[in-house]
Amino acid sequence: MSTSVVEPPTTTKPVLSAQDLRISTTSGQEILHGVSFTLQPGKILALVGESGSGKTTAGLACLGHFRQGLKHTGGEIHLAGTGNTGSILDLPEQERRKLRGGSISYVPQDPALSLNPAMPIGRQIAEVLQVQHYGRSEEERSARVAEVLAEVGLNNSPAYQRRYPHQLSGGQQQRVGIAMAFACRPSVLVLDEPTTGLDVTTQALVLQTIAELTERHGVAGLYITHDLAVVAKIADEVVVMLSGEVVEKGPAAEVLYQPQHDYTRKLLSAVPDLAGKRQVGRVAVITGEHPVVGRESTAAAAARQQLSTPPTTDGGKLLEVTGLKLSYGKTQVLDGIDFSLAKGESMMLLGESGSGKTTLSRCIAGLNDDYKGTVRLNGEELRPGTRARTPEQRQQVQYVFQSPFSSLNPRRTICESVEVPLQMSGTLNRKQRRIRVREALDQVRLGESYLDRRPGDLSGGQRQRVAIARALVNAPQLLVCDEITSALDVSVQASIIDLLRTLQAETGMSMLFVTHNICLARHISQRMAVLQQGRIVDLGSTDEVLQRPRHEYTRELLANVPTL
Amino acid sequence: MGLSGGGAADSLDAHSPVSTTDIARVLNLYEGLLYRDENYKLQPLLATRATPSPDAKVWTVDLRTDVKFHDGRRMTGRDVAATFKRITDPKSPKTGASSLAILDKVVVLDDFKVEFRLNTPTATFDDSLGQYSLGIVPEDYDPARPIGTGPFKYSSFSPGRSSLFVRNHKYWRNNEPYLDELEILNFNDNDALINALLSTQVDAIGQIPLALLEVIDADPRISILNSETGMWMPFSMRVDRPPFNDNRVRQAFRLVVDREQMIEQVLSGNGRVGNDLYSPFDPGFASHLPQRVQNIQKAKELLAQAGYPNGLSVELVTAPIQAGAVEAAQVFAEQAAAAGIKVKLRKVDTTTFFGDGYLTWDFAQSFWYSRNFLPQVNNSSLTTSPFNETHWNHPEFARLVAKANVTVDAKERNKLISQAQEIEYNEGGYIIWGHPNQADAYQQYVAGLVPSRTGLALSGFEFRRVWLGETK
Amino acid sequence: MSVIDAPRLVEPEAKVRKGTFHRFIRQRQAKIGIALTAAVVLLALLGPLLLPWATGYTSTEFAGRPFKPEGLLGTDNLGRDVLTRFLDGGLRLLLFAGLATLLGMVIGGLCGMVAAYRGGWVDSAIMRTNDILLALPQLVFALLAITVLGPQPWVLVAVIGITHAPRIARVTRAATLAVVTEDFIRASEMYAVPKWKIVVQDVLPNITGPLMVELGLRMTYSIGALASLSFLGLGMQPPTADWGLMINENRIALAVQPWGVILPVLAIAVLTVGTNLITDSLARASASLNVGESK
Amino acid sequence: MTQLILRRLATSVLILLAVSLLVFIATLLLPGDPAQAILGQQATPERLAALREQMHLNDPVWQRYLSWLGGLAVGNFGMSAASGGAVTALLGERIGASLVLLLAAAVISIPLGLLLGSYSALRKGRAGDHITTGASLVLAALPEFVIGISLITVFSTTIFPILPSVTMAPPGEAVWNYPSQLVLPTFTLVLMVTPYIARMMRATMLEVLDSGYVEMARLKGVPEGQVILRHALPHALSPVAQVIAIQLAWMAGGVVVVEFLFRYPGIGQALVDAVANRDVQVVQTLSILIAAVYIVVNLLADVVGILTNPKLRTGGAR
Repeated sequence: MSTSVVEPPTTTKPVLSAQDLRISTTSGQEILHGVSFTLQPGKILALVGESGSGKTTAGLACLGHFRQGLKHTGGEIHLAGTGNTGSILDLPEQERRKLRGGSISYVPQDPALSLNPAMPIGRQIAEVLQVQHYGRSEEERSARVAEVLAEVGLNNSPAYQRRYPHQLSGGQQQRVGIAMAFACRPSVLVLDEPTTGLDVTTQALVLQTIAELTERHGVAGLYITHDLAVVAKIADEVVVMLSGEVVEKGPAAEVLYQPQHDYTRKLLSAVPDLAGKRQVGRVAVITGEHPVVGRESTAAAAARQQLSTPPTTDGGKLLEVTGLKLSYGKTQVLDGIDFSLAKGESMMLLGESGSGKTTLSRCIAGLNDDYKGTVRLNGEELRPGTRARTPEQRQQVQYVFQSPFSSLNPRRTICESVEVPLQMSGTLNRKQRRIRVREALDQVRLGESYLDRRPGDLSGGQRQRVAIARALVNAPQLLVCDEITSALDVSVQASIIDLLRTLQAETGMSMLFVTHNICLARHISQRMAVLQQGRIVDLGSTDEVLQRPRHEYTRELLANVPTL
Repeated sequence: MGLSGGGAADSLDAHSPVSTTDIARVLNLYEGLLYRDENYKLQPLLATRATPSPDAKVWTVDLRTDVKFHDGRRMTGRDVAATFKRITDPKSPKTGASSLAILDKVVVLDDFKVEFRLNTPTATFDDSLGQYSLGIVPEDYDPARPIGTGPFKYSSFSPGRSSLFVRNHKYWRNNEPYLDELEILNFNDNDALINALLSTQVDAIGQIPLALLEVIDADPRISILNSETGMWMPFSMRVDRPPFNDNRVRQAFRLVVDREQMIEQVLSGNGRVGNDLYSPFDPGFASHLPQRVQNIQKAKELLAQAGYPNGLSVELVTAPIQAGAVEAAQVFAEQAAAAGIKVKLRKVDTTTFFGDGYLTWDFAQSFWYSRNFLPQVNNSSLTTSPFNETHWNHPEFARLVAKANVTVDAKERNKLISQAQEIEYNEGGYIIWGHPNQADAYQQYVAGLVPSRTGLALSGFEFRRVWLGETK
Repeated sequence: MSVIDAPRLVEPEAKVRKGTFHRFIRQRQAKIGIALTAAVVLLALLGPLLLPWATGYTSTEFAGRPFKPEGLLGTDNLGRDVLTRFLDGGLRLLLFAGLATLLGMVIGGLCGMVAAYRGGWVDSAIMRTNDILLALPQLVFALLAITVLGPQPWVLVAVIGITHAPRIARVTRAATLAVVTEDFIRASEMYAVPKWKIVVQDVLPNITGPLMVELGLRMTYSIGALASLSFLGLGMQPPTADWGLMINENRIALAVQPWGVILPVLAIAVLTVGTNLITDSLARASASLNVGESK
Repeated sequence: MTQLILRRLATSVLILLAVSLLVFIATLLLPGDPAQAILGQQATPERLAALREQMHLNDPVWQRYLSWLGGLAVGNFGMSAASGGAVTALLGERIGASLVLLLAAAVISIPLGLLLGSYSALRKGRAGDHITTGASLVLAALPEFVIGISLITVFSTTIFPILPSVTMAPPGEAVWNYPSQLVLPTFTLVLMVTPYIARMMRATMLEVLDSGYVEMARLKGVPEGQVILRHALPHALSPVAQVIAIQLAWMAGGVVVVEFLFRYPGIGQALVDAVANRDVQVVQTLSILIAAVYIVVNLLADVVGILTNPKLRTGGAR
């Protein structure tokens, strides 16, 4: 599907242009099917796509680098201002190496992996200057190191330069990565998902730094990401990729707000929306493989009905957590948690990494047995640890793990995995269990054909559905979902959210939805709790918290969330 | 000189040689009063002659007058007396003490004449004096300063590895020794031993595996010393324990052995067939007895008569006590199978073999160097013997031996010996299938080595006669 | 084009999963390894059956003077036919090596899995014991055990198996640790599945890759160790026909009658090289087999 | 960091103690008693009793253990039952000889292994890699005596009779005064050990070369040589150090076959000898020494690990 996109007329000469770039694996499978784009000085082009779309491969190709197992099969990349008129991909490796770090530089996705853990950060930055023969003397170079560190907003004292990467936080590490990329004043900067894994506040800071620096120095930026909200915030132009092909390109405003291509539209409609402008329940499921959830199932409608009326707290209390504390050694992970959850209610537990949200949800599910304080279900105190709880209690509280790639035993069939809870409650025979598993799979919109397949044959979204089916198979009263969409692409996330909401409506169970993504709030929960450093700092109905945040932290979060 | 055997327990003590290397060292540092030459003839060494009294209770020994110790002192009768006192010290008896139980005391008559007074008349006491473990040492002997009268002087020693001796310039034999230096090396592995010779790292090696004899001989640089000996490597059956307390069983076991094949297989043909008798070089050897040969039929009959019509199963304790021992056990097991005897081999290490269990094994092996009949009997075939492996207790045999012991007349004595041997031939507990040859190898340029019947390697370790020819 | 969830990312992975065995067998070195090992194993298995009509001797029979070129490949140190002894000598080596490896795998595998899965003081206790056993010189252990108990087959098997165990335990523990952090273990815990069942259902199937590699490696070592012990005279005892023992017995005649040494040396070398090639191929094939494939 | 190393040290001492106890118990189980073993055929009840008394064999077991342990602490390893001399005197030279052999083998095989491994990793998939990997795969599989016998056959007895196949030195003279005799035993050990180091080096090097920071270094435009020396190599060292430690420890305990084969006067031979002679003191001393070598080299490998890992070196303080 070669889309002949008309190049928009440009006022300035492009710094970098990729034309009909084709890359395939050494075994001959083509990964990029002719990708073209151009970069303008001082502007940022966002390369958008979900996992497997080939965006990182395209980004690295701009530096003339191909990962092991990949080879360049066609197309050209021209880099202005280097004295080379031809494609840089035709240059010998040695010449290409000279461009890297100097004319064109790279900011990696995960700074924790990409910084040499055994080298002080100052020396790592200085190394680029050295190999590019930047400046005339050692002094000049060390002055530049200090300068660039200041530019990215880091301490530039010699003591700080002597630190090792592990002594920095994730945000600081990423800024070191950016400093390294800017050190030689390149004309092109390739940024590969530089903010993935950072919390929203840090993300906002890093994005701001990038935007400032590219503009100030007239650097052309290629920003690779899957996050459309970030794109809206930073990009001037957007290129949307799907399976190695460009499906749409144009100015950011056009692509994001007047998408032409189906895929772009689907992608956009799957983006959760903090403001709640888009109606809950209208998330289109764009996986064509399994049956689409009814747009407005009657049950879902009923659920929304329920949502509009605040649940009564009296008598309907399903879960009650009081004075929950937990510490690992000296670190206090949970510092006195109190909250309750009504029957049929859905609550979001929001927190950034390290806030203790996963620990809290595991305490409730009985996966953590060394906490202090009480967890009550229907007024009955639950003992710590699932093995200490009664079979009924185990059945009533179910937990879905974050990663669908880890929560299913790859060596067992779907049926074997899903029937475990039934097996343990021990009332059904093999045949009955299989029937019950099939029903559960039906509930999560997976057909009978999945029964005897193994997780390896399934996609991430399908696996997460299986994991949910396992939780549902025993008809629980409370479903604890721990970041269950964070490992999934945005479109899959949308379908899972949709599924959960439908299920909740169908079964009337309560749900505790643990996440770091505040944007999901209005899509999933009636109430929300904000967790910071082991304490609940904000608690109330979703509207209340989003519109009238009581705590500074919540306010900061809301301010930094990128929105479309 | 490379020799196999020995270990960290090696010593230089003149009177406690244990391993082959010990013996080689002792024989070159020290000398006894008499010795056995290469033909197994008793010859005077430091003595000029030894004469018994008519009742064989007192032996007078005349000493050489020209013998000096390594430190230059003259050897006298007092040294001889001190030496024997040391050996028979009841608190710490040495190796030779067992055959000197008959010795009451040594009286010094003058500087060069001593008298051995015995408590029991012994017509062959001179034979006892010929043992290698009776080297004469000075009165103030200390094994840490090993001084003797031998052809070589001590220079350095490291147990289990090697020892270095130098020429004794004051040696009493003219011109001897010819070598300036003698180094004795321990090898614990035949392979390394032969490799050392082939790669000319050593000049001569003692005790090569008989199987390799022809091969090594084929090497033009190497000569072989193949000596007939009176050594024997018997199987020992305890005559006081079932099933061997039945003489028919013992006879049957002796009959199942194909001795020729045993020699072929174990010794590669380098040995003489044995007739269940030891001391083949004894003048009184019972050579008139018919050679016993394999007779499976007869053996089966005997076993049936003894109550084992369907054969029997025995355990044979074996250990690498001597080259060929374990091999002999294997061949025996194979041969015995033909007569319905199932032999289960139990291989133990040498220390275990000679440990607590030694002398208690029902069916085991042993090894003895060449000895004449009476000393051998004293060691192994009387109730009073220290190493009565077969628990042999035969009154008539004992009577004949006792009589021979006091019979000074050689002819008469030999007759008695022959009679005693006949008893052992008919009823004894040893299966003596053969007498292995002693094979040594040396570089062509080494001269002076002659075959020796003593069973000791390399001309009975008489390195004083060795010289080196042209080295290429 | 409309499908983006179920995409290419997962598909090739699924193929890899099915093809672990194929990936193993496709390697040329795996084929060579299997061929070499199979050749020696077949020889060892069929050897005893071939004896009567191939050579006409039993393995203890006198066939001529020692170290003579009589018969097809000459005679050994006791004048027995070398070819006969050779044909008869492999089975025990293989059998005992296999048993020793199995013993080590069972003890080490169990300890490793229990240590990693139970964690806490059980882990510490097992691993510290492991450290001690590892520090105890292997040879001293073998020497002492064989001197105390005698060189019987079961002692050899036990000694080699036990010396393998701590090493296997380490590997198993590491592999198990990677698995027990996986959420599906926690899921089973959550449903209160009995611990032994978790080990059998969830842990064991997911560490077969490293275990297979370890099995191959230990088999190679077992063969070498058994042969070495026999070579030192501490292993198989005469008159057993055994390759290691043959080398010990016939080594002195290496220059004149090399077959008695070369045949068993070759067989052992081919066998260990074969098993090592297989192991290495297995390791390569299962490198991506580990659980916890992240996105 | 110091604390971390001290803790490792303490653990090591504890392990050594446990090993000493095990060794002591094991030697108690040896059949026949040392006194009997020493006297052999000359044993008389009186002499046995006297010797037993002299060797403290009649003391309670725990007392013997403690006094032995006390002796170890001050470097007194007791008296050899077989030779009657101090164990230290008996073994001193042999330990030296074994150390020379080990050091020679280590000095050759460690750099060789590292070089071959790195070479192989950098040439991955090419002929050089295939040859190195194949050769190391084959060599790693072969038992040591197979290699030793092959070397002797080739270089000493049959094809090129150029090197001595056995070691011998006059008493009092050190083995290293005859370097030609060291060649074959050392070479055998080198052939045994190098493949493991090379294979491990190749594997870790490949892993490191595949890492994010090496890719980043390349994307920074750092020349390939510098990428390998400054970014890849330091990270490959720690795991390889572990393998080297294991190999060194193996050499210390497992040279017996090599020493046996070449009649090398080292501890391996002494050990076999001592067990045969029931020379309990020597067995105990050697076991402890070998265990100590094992523990020390492992400790060193851990220290290398700590030093090359800034996280551990700086105490992980953020």
